[in-house]
Amino acid sequence: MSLLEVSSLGISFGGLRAVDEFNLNIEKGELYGLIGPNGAGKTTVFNMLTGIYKPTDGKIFLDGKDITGKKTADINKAGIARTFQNIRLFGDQSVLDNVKIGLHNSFEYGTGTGILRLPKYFSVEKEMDKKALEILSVFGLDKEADVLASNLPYGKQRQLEIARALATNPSLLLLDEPAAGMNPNETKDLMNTIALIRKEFGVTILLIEHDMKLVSGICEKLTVLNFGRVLSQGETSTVLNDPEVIKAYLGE
Amino acid sequence: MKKFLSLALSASMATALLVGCGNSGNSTGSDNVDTSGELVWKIGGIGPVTGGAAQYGQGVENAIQLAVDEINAEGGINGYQIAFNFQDDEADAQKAVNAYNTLKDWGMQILEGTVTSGACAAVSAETNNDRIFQLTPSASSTSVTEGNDNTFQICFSDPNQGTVSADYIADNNLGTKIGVIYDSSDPYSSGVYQNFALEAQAKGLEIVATESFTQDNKTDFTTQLNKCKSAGADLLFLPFYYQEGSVVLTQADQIGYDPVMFGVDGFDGLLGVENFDVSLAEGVYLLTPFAADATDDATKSFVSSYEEKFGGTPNQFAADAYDGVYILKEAIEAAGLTPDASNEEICDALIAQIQQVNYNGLTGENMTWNDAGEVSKAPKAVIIKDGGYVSAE
Amino acid sequence: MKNLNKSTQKLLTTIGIIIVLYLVVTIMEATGNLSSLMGGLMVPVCAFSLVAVGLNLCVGYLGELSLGHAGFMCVGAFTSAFFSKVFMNTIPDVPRFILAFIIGTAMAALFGFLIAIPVLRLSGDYLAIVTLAFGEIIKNVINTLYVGIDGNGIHLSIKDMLSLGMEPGGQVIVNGAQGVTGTPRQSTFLISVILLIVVLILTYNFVHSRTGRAVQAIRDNQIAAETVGLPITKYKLIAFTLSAAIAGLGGVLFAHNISSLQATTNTFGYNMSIMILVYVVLGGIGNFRGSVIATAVLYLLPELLRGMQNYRMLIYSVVLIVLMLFNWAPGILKWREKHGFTAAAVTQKFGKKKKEVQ
Amino acid sequence: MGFLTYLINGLSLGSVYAIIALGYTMVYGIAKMLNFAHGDVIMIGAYLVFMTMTGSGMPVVVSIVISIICCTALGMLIEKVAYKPLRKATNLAVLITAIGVSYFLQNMALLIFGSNPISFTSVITWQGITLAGGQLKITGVTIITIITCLIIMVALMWFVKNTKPGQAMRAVSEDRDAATLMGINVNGTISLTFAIGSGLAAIAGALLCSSYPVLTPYTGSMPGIKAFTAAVFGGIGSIPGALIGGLLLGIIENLAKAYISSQLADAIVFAVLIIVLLVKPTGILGKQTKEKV
Repeated sequence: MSLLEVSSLGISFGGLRAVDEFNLNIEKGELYGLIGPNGAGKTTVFNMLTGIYKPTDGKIFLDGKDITGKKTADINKAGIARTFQNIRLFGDQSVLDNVKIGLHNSFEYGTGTGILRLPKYFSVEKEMDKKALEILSVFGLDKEADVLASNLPYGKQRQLEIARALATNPSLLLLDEPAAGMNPNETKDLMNTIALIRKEFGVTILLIEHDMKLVSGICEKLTVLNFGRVLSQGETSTVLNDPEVIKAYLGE
Repeated sequence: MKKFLSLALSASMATALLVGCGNSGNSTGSDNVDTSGELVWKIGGIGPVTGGAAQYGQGVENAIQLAVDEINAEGGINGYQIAFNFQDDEADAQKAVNAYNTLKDWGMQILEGTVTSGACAAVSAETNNDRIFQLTPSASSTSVTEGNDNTFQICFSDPNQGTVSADYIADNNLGTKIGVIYDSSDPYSSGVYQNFALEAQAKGLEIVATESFTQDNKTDFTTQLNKCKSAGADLLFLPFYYQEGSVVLTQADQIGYDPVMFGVDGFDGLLGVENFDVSLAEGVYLLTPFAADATDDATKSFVSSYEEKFGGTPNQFAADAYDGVYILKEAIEAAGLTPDASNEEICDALIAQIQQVNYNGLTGENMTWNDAGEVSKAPKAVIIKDGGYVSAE
Repeated sequence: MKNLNKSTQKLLTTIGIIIVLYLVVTIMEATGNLSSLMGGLMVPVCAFSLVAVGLNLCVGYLGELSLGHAGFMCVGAFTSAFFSKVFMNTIPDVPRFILAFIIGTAMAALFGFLIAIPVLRLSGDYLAIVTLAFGEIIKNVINTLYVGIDGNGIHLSIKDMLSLGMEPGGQVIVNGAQGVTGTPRQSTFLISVILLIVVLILTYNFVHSRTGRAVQAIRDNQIAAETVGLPITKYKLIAFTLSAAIAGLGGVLFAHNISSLQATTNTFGYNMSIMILVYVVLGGIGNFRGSVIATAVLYLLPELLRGMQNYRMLIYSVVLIVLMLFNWAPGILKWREKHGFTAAAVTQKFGKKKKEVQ
Repeated sequence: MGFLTYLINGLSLGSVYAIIALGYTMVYGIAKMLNFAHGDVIMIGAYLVFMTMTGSGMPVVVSIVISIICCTALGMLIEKVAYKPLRKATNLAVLITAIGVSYFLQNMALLIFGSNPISFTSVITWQGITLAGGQLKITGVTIITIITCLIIMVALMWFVKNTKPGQAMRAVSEDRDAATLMGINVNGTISLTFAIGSGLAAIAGALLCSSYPVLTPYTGSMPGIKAFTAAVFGGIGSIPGALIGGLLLGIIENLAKAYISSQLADAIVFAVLIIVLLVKPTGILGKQTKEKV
């Protein structure tokens, strides 16, 4: 059984059909790329997968469970985490707290316990700190744990966003243009990081990317979107050599 | 940046505390001396001089000042001059207590105030506790005097007014179907209304419409008036202040509704509203102990010196307050007090003495007080004719 | 102090300052040096500080502007005053006062909760206007609320006293616009200070707890908060309810310090809500210490200006405008930085002085 | 017949709210701030009309024009001194400053004009029309207020749509930064908005006090809040929304007084407002904005 199974997903905004007949199967452990020209509907697909938009048609199954139209928070609990094209960190909080917010659902104590600082508060907080630092150290961010998230440099903000997403313990991680705005060196680091987190966290990854070098370098399979429809789908090398894809990318 | 603010603020707070200390220096003990070192009476006043009820407080402040100046010019009370200090309470209970504390720091021995009922109830609990004699010119609610043996009223109380109004209307057959409009957010207005309704029931008057408005909704009375009109009310009982009164009269005229209008003492001042078309007030009944255009000498001299000094016509609040100072004078003289007495001595002496006083003033003849703090004067109904008050009897 | 982070230090200094001020005031009072005015202002300052802290929780941490917090204060004040008055002669003072606090706070929390359910679906200025509307509704209803007690139990009316249908000898507790009079006066400066410190600690704990982090995450970026699995509504509700409860607590304190309680526009209407918002904004959004200090200063200011007579409120308004410009206008902030009027520069000076003294 | 009477009362009150709400909505739409001092500018405007017309015996039109000029200047002055320095600060800071300005104007008026209420002479002498054999009466003030309101609304909409400064206003209200980049004088545009809003306040003041003829330094504050509510009701920032919101608010208020309870009229009005906002979170004619992900 596939980890993610999307069938005939579609959405309309007013009269405009933004995504139509979108199908996708991702197996557990895969690193999957979603590419396409600007405005093809890639982020819209992400938004539907994470419940930010309610799809007009189609079904989404995660690990065999129907998650179509569910609330974003519930979809996260079911196992999908994501990052954003325009970074959305909790800017007024420390790097550590950003990750601890990601850990929110994995560690439990009540509001009253927190306000009154009952013994459980201290033990759970301690564990949370430990776990959060563990995740941060994967990204080499543990030294900046006390820095305000908005004060981090751009590249690190992107990494922190991934760290926060991973903290929610997802089975599927959606990365929306993780390399956007990065220089070639940073991109290379990012590729390593992605490879590392796959290994460390055993997470399946679906990413949107424009950087072809990154895509062809790490993605095993690809789906190409154009004007809201799937143009081509399959193994990376096959898809990238598809004449339709080349045509769409280069323009005729 | 923020920190700087908090530092600056803490600094100013520290200063504030110091200022507090400074004030307190001359407040302790009974060294009631003025700047020249002579013993004086320290009389305090509290009322709203800013905020929506400012006109009532300002009238009271001015009138007390007037009376104090007159008495001082004549040689004071028992040979001692009066020092007068008036504090703003914005008609708010907590602010009134703050104002009271300010006056206490100043060394106040007797309080003439506060002007509004809600604020007065809060302050009278304090004066009772501190044993400071209190005489309120215009706070008419019973909650002001209840349980406070040291608080006396110059105006008639809410129950008194409500009852007298209902009696007067019933006895003189002014109307058969009565409509009421009152301010449901105002203690004074709803207090008078309650007692009016009770007495109306007892007297068999038929109230066909009871409408109200609130402080937040006091510009448009046409709907209330229309409801009273369609209920067939031939008399409107209007227990609220003249400011709203002038609007009600104007709007009733606009919709062509002309019942008998019956206001209580709050209506006094109606004719003094600047630029008000007094023809609209023609035939309006109101309860008042005071009429600014009365022809007796006392009233005339009060009104003329008030106008000369402060401008504008004094209203009933002012007259009550003016009387208040003279009542205090009479009681103090009868008790033979001097300012070196302690507040408690003054308070106890005045409580006993004011019940013996029989005072003729601007706002009534033969005023006496009972131990509940109420004044005996009977509210008199007057009717407005040709832009002036005429006794309705 | 080494292991404590900055915010904990800040909390401790705040508490320290409050305790020192309390001691100073108490000593002054004991030695007869405290003016009655200052003495009388202490409890209201603490009460309004509490409400400001509550509102700051809403504005600063939940990130939503509420213009109705005086309404929650009003609920706390009236329910507790009602309770205290009803049981004035049946329950001893101390347990009754404690119960009054519990009841007032719980009722304010309940109202906060009920109001939050619809309100939190909105955002920004629309949310603000709806909270204002709720505050006005509370005030309006309390002004027309009549509750009396006689041999047959409790009577309730929202029309007038007569429709209570009371037996003779019954007691009207809440008398419409005339409000509640004769509430036992039990709030003392000591109780107020203890409450204020406790609330400051509890709010600090809240902000630094799992729930508090979630609330701030929602404030910073709601969509991101959703994608990391935070139930938005739940946490907004918790924060808003807590905020209302603290305001209610302030209301209880206020009500038991004054024997005449009316729901006027200035005490419990939008004017007061706005006034408290002024305290919060001037003290610093999200800065609880600032709220307390700003409340103290701004509440005391008009009282200390009493000497200015009729000009006092005018001066107050000018001070308000100038303070706002001084603390918020970008141009002026830049000027201050240039001329060393910033926090850092001033604290440095202070710090140096301290060292010299030692 | 009763219902119609109440409806007309409501319309009359609503038209006053609407004309005040126009000022609120203009300023909010462009400067994105709640100008709490607007109600007090109205009060100043009314005093000016009273002083020039009743006090100095000038013709109605002249005194209104003087009042408009003075209020416009006052509005621009307030904007320049109190709001402009805070243009880049948080919205809340400006809101608080506006409250400070509101207190300032009230207390200034208290010192200058005194606390005694003034009975305002209506600027409209026309008695109005009587329908259905004297059973229904619509006062001249009501009719004139509604007409004035409509004229102002249409004029404003035309101005915003067809003139250069109007288009600049729209641009600034859509996206201030983009407008700056396009070379639009944002500060000038906002000043202009305040000027227009305050000029309208003078007219609103004259009409408010003609309908409800009592003038004190606090006359403006409650109608100001109500009109602000009306503006939100109709969708703040929308010019026709202010008209619809104002009229609806006036009608609801009067019908609530007439048929439910005059004590609870305020509560009912606010309850209706809440319900409307829950159904349409940005008011009746407000634009729905959604955050882009």
